[in-house]
Amino acid sequence: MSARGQKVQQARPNKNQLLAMYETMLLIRRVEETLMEVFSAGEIPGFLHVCLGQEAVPAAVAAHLSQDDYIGTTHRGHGHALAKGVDLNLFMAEIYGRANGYCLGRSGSMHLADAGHGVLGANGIVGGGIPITTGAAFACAYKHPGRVAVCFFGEGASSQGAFYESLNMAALWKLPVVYVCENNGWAEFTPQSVHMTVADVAQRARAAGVEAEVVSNDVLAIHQVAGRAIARARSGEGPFLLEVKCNRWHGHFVGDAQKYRGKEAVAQAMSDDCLARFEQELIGAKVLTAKKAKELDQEKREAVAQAVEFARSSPMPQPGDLAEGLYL
Amino acid sequence: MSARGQKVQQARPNKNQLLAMYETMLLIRRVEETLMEVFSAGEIPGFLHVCLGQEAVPAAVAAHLSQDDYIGTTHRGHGHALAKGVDLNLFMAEIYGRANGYCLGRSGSMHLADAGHGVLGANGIVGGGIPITTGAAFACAYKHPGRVAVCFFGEGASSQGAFYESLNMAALWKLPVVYVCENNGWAEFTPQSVHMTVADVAQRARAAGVEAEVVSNDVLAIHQVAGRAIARARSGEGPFLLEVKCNRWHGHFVGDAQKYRGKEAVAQAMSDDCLARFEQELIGAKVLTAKKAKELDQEKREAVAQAVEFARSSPMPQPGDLAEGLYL
Amino acid sequence: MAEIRYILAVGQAMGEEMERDPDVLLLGEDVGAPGGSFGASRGLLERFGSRRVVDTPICEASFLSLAAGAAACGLRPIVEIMFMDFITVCMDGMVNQLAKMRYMFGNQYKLPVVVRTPAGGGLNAGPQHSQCLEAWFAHVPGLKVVMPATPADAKGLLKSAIRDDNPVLVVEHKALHAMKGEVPEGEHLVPIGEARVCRQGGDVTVVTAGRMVHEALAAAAELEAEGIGLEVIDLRSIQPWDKQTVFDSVAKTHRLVVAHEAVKAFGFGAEVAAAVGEELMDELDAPIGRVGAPFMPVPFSLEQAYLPGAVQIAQAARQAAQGGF
Amino acid sequence: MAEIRYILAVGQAMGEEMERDPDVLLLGEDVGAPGGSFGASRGLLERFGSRRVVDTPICEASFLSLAAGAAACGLRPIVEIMFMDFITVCMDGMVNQLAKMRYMFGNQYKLPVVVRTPAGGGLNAGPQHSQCLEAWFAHVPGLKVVMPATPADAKGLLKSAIRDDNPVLVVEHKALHAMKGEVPEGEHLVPIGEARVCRQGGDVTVVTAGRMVHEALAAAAELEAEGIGLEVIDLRSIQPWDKQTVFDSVAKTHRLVVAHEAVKAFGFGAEVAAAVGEELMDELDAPIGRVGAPFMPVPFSLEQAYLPGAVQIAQAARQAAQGGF
Ligand SMILES: Cc1ncc(C[n+]2csc(CCOP(=O)(O)OP(=O)(O)O)c2C)c(N)n1
Ligand SMILES: Cc1ncc(C[n+]2csc(CCOP(=O)(O)OP(=O)(O)O)c2C)c(N)n1
Ligand SMILES: [Mg+2]
Ligand SMILES: [Mg+2]
Repeated sequence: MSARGQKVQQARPNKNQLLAMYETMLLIRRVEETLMEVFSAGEIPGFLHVCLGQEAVPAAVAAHLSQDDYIGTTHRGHGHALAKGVDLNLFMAEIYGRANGYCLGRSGSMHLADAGHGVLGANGIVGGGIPITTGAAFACAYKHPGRVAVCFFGEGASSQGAFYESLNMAALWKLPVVYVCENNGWAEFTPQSVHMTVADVAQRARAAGVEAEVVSNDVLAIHQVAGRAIARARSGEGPFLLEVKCNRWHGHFVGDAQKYRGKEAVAQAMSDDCLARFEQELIGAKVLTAKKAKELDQEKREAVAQAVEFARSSPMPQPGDLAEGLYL
Repeated sequence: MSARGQKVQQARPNKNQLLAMYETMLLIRRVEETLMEVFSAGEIPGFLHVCLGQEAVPAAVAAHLSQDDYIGTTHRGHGHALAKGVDLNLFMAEIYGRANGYCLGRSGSMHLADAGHGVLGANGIVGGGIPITTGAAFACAYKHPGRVAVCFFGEGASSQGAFYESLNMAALWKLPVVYVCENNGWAEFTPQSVHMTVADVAQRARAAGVEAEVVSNDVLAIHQVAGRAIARARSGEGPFLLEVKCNRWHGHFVGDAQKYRGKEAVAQAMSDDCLARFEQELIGAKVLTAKKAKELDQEKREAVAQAVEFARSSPMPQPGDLAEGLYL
Repeated sequence: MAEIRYILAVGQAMGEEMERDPDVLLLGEDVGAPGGSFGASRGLLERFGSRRVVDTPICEASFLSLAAGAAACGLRPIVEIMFMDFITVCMDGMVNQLAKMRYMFGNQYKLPVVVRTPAGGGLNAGPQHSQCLEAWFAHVPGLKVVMPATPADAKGLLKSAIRDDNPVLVVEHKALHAMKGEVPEGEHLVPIGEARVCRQGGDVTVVTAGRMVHEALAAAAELEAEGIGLEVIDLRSIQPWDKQTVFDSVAKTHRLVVAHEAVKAFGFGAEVAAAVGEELMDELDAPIGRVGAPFMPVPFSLEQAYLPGAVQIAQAARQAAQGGF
Repeated sequence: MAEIRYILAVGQAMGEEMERDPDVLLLGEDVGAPGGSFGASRGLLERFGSRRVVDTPICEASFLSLAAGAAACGLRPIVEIMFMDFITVCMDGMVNQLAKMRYMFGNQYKLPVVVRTPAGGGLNAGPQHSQCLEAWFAHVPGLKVVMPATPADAKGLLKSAIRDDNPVLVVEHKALHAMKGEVPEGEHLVPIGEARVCRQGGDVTVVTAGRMVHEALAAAAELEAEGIGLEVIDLRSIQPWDKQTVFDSVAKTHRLVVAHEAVKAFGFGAEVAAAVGEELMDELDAPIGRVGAPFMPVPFSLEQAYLPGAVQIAQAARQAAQGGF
């Protein structure tokens, strides 16, 4: 993490920063894989949306954020929360609906929030988080100068009026917000072509007067543009939209058999592996060795296994606790 | 009015067509002046929004429409309804809230509708009419090929998400709808600069994948672009947005003293007189004589006076009629 | 009669009505090739094509109002709102446009729009995917609101709704989607506004709708052993609701419990209880019991502890049976 | 004590609270230089500048949710929704976000947002500018709902709302804006959730709120001549509502009428009547009367014939006074 206001974010990441991003991606990968497993095994009720294949975005963007910056995210929000630094055990306990989870087990995966790390919440309403996160940026401009808000969402959400309305206000008031659209080509079971006429969400942003840029699912490319966008926002130059063209590896939610999507298309999607690519790059650049990668992987696997154990052995909320805290 | 599907609309209007537009503008002018008067005198309750200074748009656009095309309009919708050919007496009776008004006196000025002329209604909700009119275009494409829907609204409304969402669907499904934005620079008491970052609503449209063009408050210019847009729509080429930069001569509603707007700015606005300009042009082109203009004016004044008399002498609804027709 | 699932009955109703009337069409997110999030429209795209089974972008506010406009111009759209919670996004269309267009325009337009939406808990889907908001719509003149509790009603009420020239909100219950039941073949229409006495009983009337009908029946079975006879009324329609059937039953049992899954406070049970209290109080031998969810959002965890059901209904009915003045 | 208009009392409350706490700010359409559509914020822009008196674009859905996000991050926004009818546009923000964020996030965030909105008829503004929709919000756990009936309460309730760490919907009534009344100077707070007995009487309790309080008082004056004593209770808050005060009064008068301007069916009166019927039925000597608007949109013409008022309250109270079992 970098000092505020300075434009260091635009510099190429140093070795430690590269490794930190790699570790974040690795952690997200392992968490999501594990969640798929335990969810499929029936350990977790409700809906679960994983971001496998899309790990580069949270890692690269959050690399520019401090603990007290804000993020708002969506139903597919595990990666963003993890990258922002939430405690893995409390995160897992919440997804398991336990009393000691971040939200006392009331939110589960779909509404997970952590005030301590500025995670304003996943949101079950598509587009619902965009104006809320824009409001966080409003508060930054008003009360917490130097802080920024980052708003994650999908290309499907960009058809909601809330997207357009929020960008207009952000542009109008030069709010310190960076919109990050993970364009994975699918909204539930429907491909982008069915619900958008323009190819890029970036084009939609420009219409609202917000500068925008499109990058591929490459962690360093994302890191670079995000750095510039966040630095701009911190220094009061207003909002920016970063669109990342990526792929959703799996179904919309865990359990979605994807009958609407050909096997080949899925294989094609899964060939876009931002983590494997980054690993090769780091090894090639001698920032990482295969051995170190293995060690790190082992470390993450253990941390995730431990968090699952923590969640499993955590208490369920008590019916008597349900009413607590509706009003202050 | 022109035959469907043929591209005659793009031709320059002939003498009769020019005169018809002139008469429409004149009628709207006289109706609105009279309504201001009788409203100020307390004859009509509620809110009344007049379109003085903006008469060119309805006249020029409706010149390309048949009776069974659809229009949707706003709180400032008298001109559009009149240009579409509603009966002046029934129109006036509705504004007076009489039992024989188009809507049995239930809608007044702000929700006036006339199914017989495809007037889908003024709308009290800013932006509310945009998706509804887009739905009319959907019905045209589905069931009434060759018909189009024209959607009138202001630049203020273009900040509502409904605007953006509707344009996206219209572009996606190539609906036969022409969006006509009367950009009069004001939304109630607030100028455009306070709520929009982009200068043109047209830019917003392009972002949604809808072609757009900006013209000045000149009836022939509007007529030309509208003709092209409507012909395109009729032939299945999809939606278009036409933005007209015009001026609101008076307050937001009748009775608004416009303290927020300098006297000079008002004088400046009122110097943009699309009707007077058109009259001079027609006289210059020998399509009209000053004498004929006077006669027409007299004719319109009489028609309006008669309509007011008709409305005044029409019966109020009876309390017993109130419940009629909530459900079929 | 065939035994079919509730969700299939919904699909049959849509398919039959689309077959019958080319103006009927379906709009919603993922309703096309995927057949809808819950599978209601499975097969319809293949049968009717993409002009009539229309996948929308994610913009409930506008595609709902678009349907209103299309209806005014001669179509009969069915709109699927994937979860009832998302209807918050299109309340202007529901309330200021769809509900009012017919009346405020002096009967010039018909508004044959059906809005189908799955409500309620049971999937542990949390606070933004589990709400029962029907009471809002019952408070809005111009809308009709039905809540089918069985596959037969899911089909029969939906078909009636599609043929109605007024906007009708059809509130399905997610927890009933997989339920099987007998559904009459062929022309099966259930009139809107007629309740169904689904169990006769002499001691306490239980008025309810949707999923809670089954909970009431379970409570009735339980109380039978205790010698308390419940008369269970499935309202089917919340707006308009069948006062006569309710009043007739209360005139017989003199005791009433009203039950729904929605939050108890300000729910539709309040209206039923208030109407009985206003017009039929002298028939009552005990206070009117009300059952509904506690006053809080639907939590992700402990959903089952949160949701009202047979236990609460039985308790309220027991109290009504014993209570008196 | 000064006599000031209701709308000025609203402005005073905002001005004083903005003075007291720099985190309080105002967002809405035309709230800046024009001072708001009804003049509530007149002078505030001059005093507090455009960072704190923020003119928004016309996009209720998003500026309301923006306020929710800003509140979670430490601000205390007041949001003006110009007419209550327009709140339909921002129901997702109201219901799925603002109301639930505190609870569903396990108390991690405070949500001190005040939503001020003028409701009701009286201006002949027609079906889309005259609605009373408070019952919807009272049905949503997480929101508080107040309806000030006097200038003093307009100020005192709004000040309490601004200091509340929960979202509060303040429903002003357009027809009261010009009303004058005594307003205590200085620190004047009216607690949320406490009703006011605004007239004592022994025969019939009338429970109401907002504009209808004045109609109830007019009815009371009229019935006094007939020898019927009305006890008029101004609920002030609809959610939470002051059961104790209502129950105490009913225990005294044994007769109850509930009155509001909103459509009668499924209005807040249903909840009050149902609660009394449920918990206090043995105290009642007559059926509970309910007064509300008829089941139709508010028409442009004949608004006065449509709106319920003193006549209907007097009639219901007379009936309650005479009625029995
Ligand atoms: C208002 C609303 N409408 C619909 C849904 C159902 N839904 C959940 S996720 C989703 C698709 C979102 O697509 P996108 O924004 O691209 O995000 P992704 O799932 O690809 O990450 C939809 C339609 C919802 N949750 N909220
Ligand atoms: C949803 C909604 N928000 C706010 C209003 C109040 N309002 C009525 S007209 C208006 C301004 C509209 O401006 P514009 O669209 O430019 O139309 P114009 O009045 O200039 O013709 C506003 C804010 C409304 N009627 N509906
Ligand atoms: Mg996507
Ligand atoms: Mg304007």
